[in-house]
Amino acid sequence: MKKFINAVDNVLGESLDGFAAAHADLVTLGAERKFVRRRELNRSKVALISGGGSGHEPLHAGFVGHGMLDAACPGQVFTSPTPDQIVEAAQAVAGDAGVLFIVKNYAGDRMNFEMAAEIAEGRTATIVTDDDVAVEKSTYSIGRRGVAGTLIVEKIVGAAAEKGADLATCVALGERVNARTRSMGVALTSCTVPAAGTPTFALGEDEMEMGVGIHGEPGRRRVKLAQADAIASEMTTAIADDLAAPAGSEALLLVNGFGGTPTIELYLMYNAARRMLEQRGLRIARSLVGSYVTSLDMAGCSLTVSLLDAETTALWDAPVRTAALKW
Amino acid sequence: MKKFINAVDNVLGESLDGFAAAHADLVTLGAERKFVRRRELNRSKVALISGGGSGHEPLHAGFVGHGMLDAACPGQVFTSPTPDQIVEAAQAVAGDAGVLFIVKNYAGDRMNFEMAAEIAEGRTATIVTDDDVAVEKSTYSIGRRGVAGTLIVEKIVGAAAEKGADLATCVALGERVNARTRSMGVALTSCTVPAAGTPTFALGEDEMEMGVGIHGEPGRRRVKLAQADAIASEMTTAIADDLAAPAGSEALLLVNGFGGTPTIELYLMYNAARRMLEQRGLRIARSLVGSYVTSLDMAGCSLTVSLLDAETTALWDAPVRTAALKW
Amino acid sequence: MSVPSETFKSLVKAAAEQVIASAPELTSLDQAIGDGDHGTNMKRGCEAVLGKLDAISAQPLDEALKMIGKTLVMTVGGASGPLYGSFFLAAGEALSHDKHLPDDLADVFGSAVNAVSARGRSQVGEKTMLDVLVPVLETLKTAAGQPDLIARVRTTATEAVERTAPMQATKGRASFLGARSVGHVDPGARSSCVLVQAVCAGLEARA
Amino acid sequence: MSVPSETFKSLVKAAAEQVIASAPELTSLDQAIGDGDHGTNMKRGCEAVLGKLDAISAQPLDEALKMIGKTLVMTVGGASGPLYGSFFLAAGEALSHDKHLPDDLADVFGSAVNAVSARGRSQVGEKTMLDVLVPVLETLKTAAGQPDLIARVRTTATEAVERTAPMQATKGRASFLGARSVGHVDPGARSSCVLVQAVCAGLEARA
Ligand SMILES: Nc1ncnc2c1ncn2[C@@H]1O[C@H](COP(=O)(O)OP(=O)(O)O)[C@@H](O)[C@H]1O
Ligand SMILES: Nc1ncnc2c1ncn2[C@@H]1O[C@H](COP(=O)(O)OP(=O)(O)O)[C@@H](O)[C@H]1O
Ligand SMILES: [Mg+2]
Ligand SMILES: [Mg+2]
Ligand SMILES: [Mg+2]
Ligand SMILES: [Mg+2]
Repeated sequence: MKKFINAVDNVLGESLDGFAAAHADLVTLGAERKFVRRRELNRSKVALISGGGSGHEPLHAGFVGHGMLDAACPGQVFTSPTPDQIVEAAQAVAGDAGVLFIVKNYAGDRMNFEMAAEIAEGRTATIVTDDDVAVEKSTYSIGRRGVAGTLIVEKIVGAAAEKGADLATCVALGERVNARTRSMGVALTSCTVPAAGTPTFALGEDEMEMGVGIHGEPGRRRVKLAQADAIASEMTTAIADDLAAPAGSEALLLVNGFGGTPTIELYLMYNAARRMLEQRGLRIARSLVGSYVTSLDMAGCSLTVSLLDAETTALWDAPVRTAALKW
Repeated sequence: MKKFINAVDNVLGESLDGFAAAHADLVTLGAERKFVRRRELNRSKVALISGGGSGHEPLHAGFVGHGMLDAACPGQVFTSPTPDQIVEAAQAVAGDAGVLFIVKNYAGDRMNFEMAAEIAEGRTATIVTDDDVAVEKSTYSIGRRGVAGTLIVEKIVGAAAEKGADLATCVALGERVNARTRSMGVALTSCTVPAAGTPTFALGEDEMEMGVGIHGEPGRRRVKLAQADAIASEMTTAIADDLAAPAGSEALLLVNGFGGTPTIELYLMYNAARRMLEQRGLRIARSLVGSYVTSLDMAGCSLTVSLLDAETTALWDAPVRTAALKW
Repeated sequence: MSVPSETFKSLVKAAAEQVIASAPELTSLDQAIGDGDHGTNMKRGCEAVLGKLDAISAQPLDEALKMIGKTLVMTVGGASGPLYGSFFLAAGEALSHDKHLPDDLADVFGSAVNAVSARGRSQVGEKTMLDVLVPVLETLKTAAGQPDLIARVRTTATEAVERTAPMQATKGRASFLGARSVGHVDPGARSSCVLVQAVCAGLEARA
Repeated sequence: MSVPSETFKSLVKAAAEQVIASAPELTSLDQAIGDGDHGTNMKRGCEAVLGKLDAISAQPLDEALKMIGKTLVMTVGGASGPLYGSFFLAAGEALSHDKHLPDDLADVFGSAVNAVSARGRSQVGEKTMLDVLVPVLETLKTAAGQPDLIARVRTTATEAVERTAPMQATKGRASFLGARSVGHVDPGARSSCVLVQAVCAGLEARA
């Protein structure tokens, strides 16, 4: 295992300390590093709180700030945060407008946020994101995973909350965005969880995993390594088939690196995916390319397509001031 | 070789097309993809042009835009651009205030920019960046390499040029920033140049290369893999010794990933480096953490420290609107 | 509810230590069909319990079990944290409401298993810890009062773990693997078995 | 200056093809002490020259050499692009100024080598292409007019390449390696040798 770490048990704490110090103008760390919150609070708005296992940086702490999240609760690597973290984050940032939890659809995340919601005082609501088309909804009762599309929900709902939308409006908006968002991921290599010390799975030099999530879990199928166009074609087809959007629909295309894939390759994938989606009749009106929802050091990427309308486009474009997204 | 590519010869072109399409609001691509330039030109200011081999994304094309570069010339992977690219970029963006070339100190980059300067019409000047302390200046007549500190020169001089500084002022400022900037890099893995198809060097599971540049070249010493604190200590010591700044000096700390290192580790390194630099009496007044000056898929990072004064701090803070840096 | 005996303390200690010792195995099972953290999660939780063991053992038994549950909830994270946490919280809760050990063991264990099922919205057959916990509960019911109860529980747990291998997961992370989850033992089923075996071994040693 | 003969065209073709064939070797030499692109760079440049070979050969010899130089400058990039480009530009320039082949071969070659040295701010002994080009120039001077000139040039070039191995680089990327550059042949020295050998082989075949 080749990583910049001191001891496997301290990875998260040291990294969070570094994050908080580097972005002290934007965020502060809660006691015992239970959460990261905005430095300047606005308790009159709906408080947006997300969280999940660590190892997906900059998700979620990198999205804390004006126009996006109010707080984020980082769990251990690939491990949901615990209810006390979530409850204390809510206490720290929420006012009378209530708290909205944005939760990726994983058993652990859902149960921990659910326990937190049971304990927390004041009004709470929860949006569960489940954008991963690699998981066929019908077969598995747990439903689809929440992956990179979560960023889009957080940005758009974050902008609405910043503008004063109430809790019910935020929930409805988040559910609408989530329902119009689809992702699919592919891994060229496994990642290595620090505490495990070895790669989660072993892939041959000529193999890749199609349909992976963001926790280093193996994908749906192990297939032969293919060219970028073939990969992009399989992914955009799965996404576009599932979205079934009318021709001419406007969309946001997010090409997301998993941590070990360089920018030059992400833009190449963007080029392929954009072309293919436009051939399917979508109009790519907004774009984001970078490593935003990662799986530690995994080489791989995901494509996310989110259908836009005038309202969501304006909310996407609205100012945001976080460590990882700024405009 | 596991990469998202179609054919090794098309990597650069397809990636540039994707970059230009994703950031069409900010940049456009020159004919034959010879350069990337700002979409909105301002020909009354000094034109800043940089360039170099590709494989360092987002450097330099990601820094084209308001407050930073006017154009960037991407060479093939790790290969300097050719003089015609540079000359045509200058023609496309420069006005009467002249052109400033920002060149990393590599034989190839220097010679190609030099030939371009010989051919180009109008006033030109050149700043050569050489911030890499891994290369001992005295021993090698070619001097030190230009690495991640180049970003800082481009940002600060870019802000000055945007404010209307003339060519001589930009040159003096750039040289001042470069003279107060030091970097050092470490590689945990080699990168793989697409056209070569195999890693540039082979490292054992328990080895790392200390003092690497950004072209996948081996470093100065191959040593045993160490903990983050030990690595940060060697790097910050080399940098701080060389800078020899008076106690209390304000500095910008840039922790830069090489492409294959995830954000969680970069913040951990930031945490270690910041602590050590502050112990040496520096005050870390500004920070940047991310993969900005990369070596394809190399796992590794560099630390850069740049001394700030009131003027350069204000220029660093000045608005910037590029694909990779925005505030 | 009386303060738990030294036996309780030593059983908790043995169970926690056994899980900690099994952490590498649990992690490697989780690497195969999950995300490779089950061993680390359980280890973190069990270490926290060990760290508070004196305080826990100073409580009445129902409160002691709730404290274990709370500690697991606050330290384990992931799916297993709320599930094991709910298990012990519910067990303690049952004891607070007129249930007594050892007579009501099957009842108390049943409340705990129900809590897991409710929190996880899951049932037996979905390739989870329930595929050990539910068979163990059945044995506690059917063999209650029998002299070979402990031995039968041990056999049940061991066999139940193996029976998760051919199952296809429909809950938890492994469900995302679809048919690829078949052929691997479920990590949570294994950790449940480790806990059950450790408690049984402790009871046998004192018998 | 007259239009170059068919011999010129076939020499350029042979040299370019030889470099292209050597690209993998040049790249792997550059992986050891550089950045692993010398083969790709030279291949790209030589393919561009081959693509324009008819147009090049239709020019007077001096212009033809300058066109080769320009083509290399515009397509090779890196350090080798401006250096080989300057080499051929200067050779053409020399021929435009009262120099003639074959009589002034050493003079013309000398101007070309000086251009490399000037552009690279480098000298013999720094572990670069000059460590082949300069010895070849010496042989062209000392053995001018001798019947075994070609054979001696070939020996010189081959031996000169090997002599770069023990050198420590002080120019180019390899210089950043410090003492670690010792023990490897310089990639640019090898590509110069390939070019020289290809031209010599072509001339021998026609002799
Ligand atoms: N809904 C559920 N019901 C019961 N058990 C579950 C459920 N989801 C997961 N599990 C159990 O949790 C185990 C995984 O725990 P762990 O690896 O610690 O958490 P995570 O899956 O969040 O990484 C699985 O092996 C399974 O036994
Ligand atoms: N200053 C110089 N003078 C002469 N030759 C040089 C100089 N710098 C580099 N070279 C030659 O160029 C070769 C490297 O070329 P290449 O790999 O194509 O470019 P780069 O070093 O930019 O990657 C070296 O092996 C060396 O022979
Ligand atoms: Mg987990
Ligand atoms: Mg090069
Ligand atoms: Mg797990
Ligand atoms: Mg090279």
